[in-house]
Amino acid sequence: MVSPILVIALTLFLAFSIPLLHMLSKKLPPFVPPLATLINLWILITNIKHVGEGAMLITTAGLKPPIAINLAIDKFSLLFAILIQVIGFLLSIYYLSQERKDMRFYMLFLLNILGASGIVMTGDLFNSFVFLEILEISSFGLVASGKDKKALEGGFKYMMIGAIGSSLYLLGIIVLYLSTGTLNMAHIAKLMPSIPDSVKLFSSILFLIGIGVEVELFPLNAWAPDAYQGAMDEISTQLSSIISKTGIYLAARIFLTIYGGLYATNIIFYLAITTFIVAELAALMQKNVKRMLAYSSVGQMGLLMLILSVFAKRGDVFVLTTAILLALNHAFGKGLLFLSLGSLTGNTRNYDIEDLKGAGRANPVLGFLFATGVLSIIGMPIFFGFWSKISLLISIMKANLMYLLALLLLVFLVELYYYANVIVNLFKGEGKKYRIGVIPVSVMLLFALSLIVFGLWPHPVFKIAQNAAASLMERSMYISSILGGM
Amino acid sequence: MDAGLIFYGSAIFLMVMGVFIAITGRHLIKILLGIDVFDTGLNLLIVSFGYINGGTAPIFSKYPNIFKNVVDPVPQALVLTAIVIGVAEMAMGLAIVMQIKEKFGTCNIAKLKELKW
Amino acid sequence: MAMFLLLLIIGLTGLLAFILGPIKVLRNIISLIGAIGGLLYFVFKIRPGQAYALNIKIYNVHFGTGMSALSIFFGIILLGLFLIFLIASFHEDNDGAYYMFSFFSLLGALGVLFAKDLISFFFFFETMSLFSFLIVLKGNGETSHRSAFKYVMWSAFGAYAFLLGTFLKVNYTHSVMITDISYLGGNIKLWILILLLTPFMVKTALMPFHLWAPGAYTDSKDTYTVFLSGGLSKIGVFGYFIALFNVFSQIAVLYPWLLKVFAYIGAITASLAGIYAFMQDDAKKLLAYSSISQLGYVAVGFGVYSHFSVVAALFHALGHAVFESLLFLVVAGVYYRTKTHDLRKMGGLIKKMPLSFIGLLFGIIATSGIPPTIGFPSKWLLYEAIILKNDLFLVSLVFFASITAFLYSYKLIHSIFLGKLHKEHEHIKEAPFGYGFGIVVLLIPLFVLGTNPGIVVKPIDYIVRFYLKPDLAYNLTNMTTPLGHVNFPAIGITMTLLFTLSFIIYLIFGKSYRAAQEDNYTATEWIDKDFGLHYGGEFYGFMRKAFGKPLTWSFEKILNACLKVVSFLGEIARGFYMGDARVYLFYIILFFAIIVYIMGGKL
Amino acid sequence: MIRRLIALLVSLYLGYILYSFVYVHFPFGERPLRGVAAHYVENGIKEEGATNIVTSIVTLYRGFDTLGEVTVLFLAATGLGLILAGMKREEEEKPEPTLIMETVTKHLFPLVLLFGSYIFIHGHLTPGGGFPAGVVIATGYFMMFIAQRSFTPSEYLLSATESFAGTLYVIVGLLGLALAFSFLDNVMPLGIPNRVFSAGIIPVIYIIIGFKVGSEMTGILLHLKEA
Repeated sequence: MVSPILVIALTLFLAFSIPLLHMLSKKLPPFVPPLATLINLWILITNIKHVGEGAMLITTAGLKPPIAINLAIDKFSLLFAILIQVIGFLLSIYYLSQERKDMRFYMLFLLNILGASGIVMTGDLFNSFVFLEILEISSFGLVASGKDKKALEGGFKYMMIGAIGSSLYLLGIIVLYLSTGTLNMAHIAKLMPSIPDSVKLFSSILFLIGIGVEVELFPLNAWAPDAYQGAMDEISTQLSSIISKTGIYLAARIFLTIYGGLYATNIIFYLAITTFIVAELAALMQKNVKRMLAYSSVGQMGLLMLILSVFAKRGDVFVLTTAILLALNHAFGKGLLFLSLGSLTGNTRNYDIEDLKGAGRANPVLGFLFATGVLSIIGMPIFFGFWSKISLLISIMKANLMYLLALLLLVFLVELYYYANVIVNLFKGEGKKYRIGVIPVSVMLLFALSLIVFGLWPHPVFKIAQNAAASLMERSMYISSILGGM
Repeated sequence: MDAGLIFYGSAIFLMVMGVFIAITGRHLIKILLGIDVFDTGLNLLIVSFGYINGGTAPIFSKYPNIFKNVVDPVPQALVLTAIVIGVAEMAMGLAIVMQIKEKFGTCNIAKLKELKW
Repeated sequence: MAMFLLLLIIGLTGLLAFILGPIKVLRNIISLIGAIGGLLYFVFKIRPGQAYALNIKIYNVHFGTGMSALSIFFGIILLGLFLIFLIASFHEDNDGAYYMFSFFSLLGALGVLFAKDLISFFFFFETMSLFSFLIVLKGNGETSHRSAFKYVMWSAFGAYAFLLGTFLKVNYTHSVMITDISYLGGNIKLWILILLLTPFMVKTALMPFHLWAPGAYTDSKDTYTVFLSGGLSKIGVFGYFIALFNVFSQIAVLYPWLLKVFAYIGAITASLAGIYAFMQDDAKKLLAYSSISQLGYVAVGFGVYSHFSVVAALFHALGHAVFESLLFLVVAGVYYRTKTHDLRKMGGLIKKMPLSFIGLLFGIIATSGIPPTIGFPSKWLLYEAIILKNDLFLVSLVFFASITAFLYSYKLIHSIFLGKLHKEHEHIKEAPFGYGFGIVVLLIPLFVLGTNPGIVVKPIDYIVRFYLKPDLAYNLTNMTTPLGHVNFPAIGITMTLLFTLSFIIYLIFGKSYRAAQEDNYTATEWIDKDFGLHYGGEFYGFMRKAFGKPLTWSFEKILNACLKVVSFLGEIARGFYMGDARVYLFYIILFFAIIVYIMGGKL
Repeated sequence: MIRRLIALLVSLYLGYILYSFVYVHFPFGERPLRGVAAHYVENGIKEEGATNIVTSIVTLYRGFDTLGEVTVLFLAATGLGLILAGMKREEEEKPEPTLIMETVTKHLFPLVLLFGSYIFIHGHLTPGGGFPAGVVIATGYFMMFIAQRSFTPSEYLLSATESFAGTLYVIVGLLGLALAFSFLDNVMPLGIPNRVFSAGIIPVIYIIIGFKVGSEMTGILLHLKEA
């Protein structure tokens, strides 16, 4: 057995050693991230069979939890960890095609992956804060690394909001520590009934704000369109495919495992609906396609949070499965969209809808890729998005929220409206033809193929998602597997 | 005067002040400082949570020691981490501000209006 | 399993056609083999009652496909038309993706026919809409993007309504299968029915859901329009039938007024679309409206809801598939030669394209419902059914609609084939093989079924008998309704004889003579010999004066107003994201304060 | 003005809420030592051998956090370099440092470094440790760039130190994994408490951290100065 802690240790080791490698040869650093993510992927995949019911416990410092920090990996975290590595791997392959002089970019990228993997694997609350900070600081570094006006502005906004958000998250952790005397997630979850209600409520509000910034909930998400728009396309992919998914993981872990059901369910429920509607309406009016995609991303995150809160209202493994399906669809679909949008504009960073006219017709492959992303996101059949959207609607129906269902369908129409507008615009008239390398195209094709193949044959994904959801639901199993049958 | 009022009060006062500065400030550095002040207040608050009446620092200079009344060491360890993280965040923020100054030619936050459409 | 294999064949053929895209010959052969194979497989292998379940465990439903006689009826129409479209489309300049999309749209349509539960119904319905949208998008009209956009929006509107209806149904009946909901209490069943019907009203382009149709029909590539109008709109009819009879069998008892509404929607569609049709100057647009108008009859048939009105409706759907496709095919062939759809720029093609002329002639005869063509039996049955309903207003509307059919039919044939030949069309030839083949093939059922309607009335009756009390007696060539008896071959022969007789009389006694062009006079223009004068310009101009004003009012205006409201909301939403970093920070703090304030009591 | 007023009111309200919440639920100093903290205080010396409990928490019990923390600093240094790279600032006329400054700093610098080293070496015995030590060392360097005319530490060396220390830290952690099946386990003999050579790997880690933080902070200051 290969200890999953190596995922973190080796990634760190490689990230730290990039400057040393750079001194050996200037060509080495770009190959480190693919190598690291590949090794991580291998480690995680070999561990799949070892993760049984409940969580797998990996201690540090030779001490059992809750004394020392530990990693706690159940199927849910394993799924997210693998997702992160896969997307990270694809992106790092994508970066191979780009000329980039600064090796520090690769370090930041690798640390970003590390932060995300750490968050999904850790079993300690404060440790998750540390990894969250690694994730956030590296992400606003990456956002600002575009170094033009937009990138800097986006990065600054993200930094400010992220800083305040994570401070409040920290305060939430401290409040829980003060009332339980421990920082271990499983231990806190076990001691949860002993915490007075008002403390629970207050800390959950603090967590809501801290995580709400990451998962782009309505009043806390104002940074998101700016950061997405300002960042380079690959970074936007990373933001939407890795970073926001990590936020979702954290939300699920904290609100479901630790609190045992969303503590402020109703707040999150209404916020999520508002997020979805506001984001989609804002996207409707958008002329800049990238910002439109950003709003759509925010909207999708709203849907995800909505599903989580629906789950909290009505514990049903199907609802959680839906959340995972939505997350997977969004990770791959939106990633594909951002990447192909960049190529469709010829990397001019000019995303006005008028400038995209005919680009899809002139570059049929890119047009196909972009269209695949769009169709999957809006949930057209034969794409994976169809299953996630249908499952979403089924779970809302199961929760007996028919008015919400009607509302969602209406908003889907709005979503379709702006997406169809972009698609139609891509294929009208004559556009400019762009040269594009083999590596980017093949990376994007991988994204697209995964959407189509699993759209036609969703069974394996369903199965995986269901297992992951089931393990997230088994709260008592999680606790007992970490704390040892207490 | 109540010791709680002094420690908690001053920490929370710093937090409030930090937030107020960050919301109303115009200069980017000022805003960053506001966030830093907020972080400092938070750190102070966390450390003051760790205090236990009559406790001393958790360092045992004589060994083998008798278990004596010490303050909670965990918040101190956490604050150490939080401070470092705050430093890192501030460094990153300053770097961004320096580049903004270079590219926009101003540090006035109201002039940062590139991202609208 | 057979159905699954059929879908697989169609899908794989599409994929192969895409892969072989650049190699034209191979691609054409493969797609032809796929389409013919699919048709043969369908005819010989697929029988009612076959079922295949695709198991997706997580939903706890078996995604079922099942076969009914109705599906077979429509399936043959679809596959046959697809073949005709395919053969004609080889003359156009298409790429592999185009064929892939068209095969996939066929796959979706067939899937709809096979679907046994609402979710897979939706799945295939969306597949069909998606790929036909992509095809419309690939059309070469200048406005094709606009039309495609409208098409997809309307389709999605219908589909989402269907989805909502589905979920409402599942929520109340706990079954996704297409089962009866009439027993549900309260008005929820009404809502479910209406929601489930919406997409089919959109697909059959009933007013006010017709707004996508003229554009989509006009701007898709000519040959695909044959399939789109003749074939895919049948899915709408199919769904309409399913929703009315399988999902809500007690509608005549519970909501008779609703049926009346449906009948009126159909009649109004038929007559208004007819009026729109004869005011068009674009051949395809004219036909698009004509198609809408004809499908209106189908809706009337369903709305009247007696045994033989439904038989008539289904028969008319088949007839529509035959004659509307024929008309579109002829226009496609004409376009292939003349490169125009503009009626004002054509004329006198009768000598150049005789086969097309014959096709169009019988096509419009069928459209107008004159024996011995396929349009006659269905319309005859339909009129009788309406008359038996004693609804005078409905009768007059439907009759009015058939008058418009005469008008636009005449405009079509006159502007294209009669009158004076345009100078630039002097050297054109008959439409190529693909088109001619389609015309000939379509003419066969046009006559055969027009004189021997029993061939199809028998299976249709077999379908309808299951739901409604039969009151129609028929054999191969005769039909007896409570109002009387008709022998179709006899009427057909009589009609043909009369026609021949009058033609002979015209030849013998006709006092027409060929006027030289210079014998005309015009107010301001000088007519010389080089310019073929043809009265296509202001055809029915006086009608425009008569009807034009009220018709400027359009449902589209309401939609635009709605869109404005949504845009306004969107503007507000966008405004939220327009601040600078301080403002965003303030949002967070304010949010925190508000939440704490709301929750204040519990802290 | 009204904006400021609203901002003030909202922030004050938040402060009030926070204060009243904290005051009611966690009255100052009245919390018992419990949970993991009690464990650390009781068993800390026995388990890890360091008399400074905070140190043993930082480096071992929560050593994984500290690894993350070092990473964050590393990240900041890297990100700063990435963002500021290629930025040119026109040479400003700087006031020449006086002779006194130059002479004093030159002699003070080794002392500062020595003090820094003292702090990280004695991290497990006295208050302090790798982080403050690193900052002290960086302060020494900072003093040097301000006061000396032509003092620039080699960026190459800084980067190498930083990297090397980082990898070493991970290797120490992996050593624990290899020898005791647990990452960052204290695999070295604990020795006698209150001696310099005691507490197992804590001093090793703190030395690494001292070097790493020192080089990183210096790097950050260097970048900010040179950009």
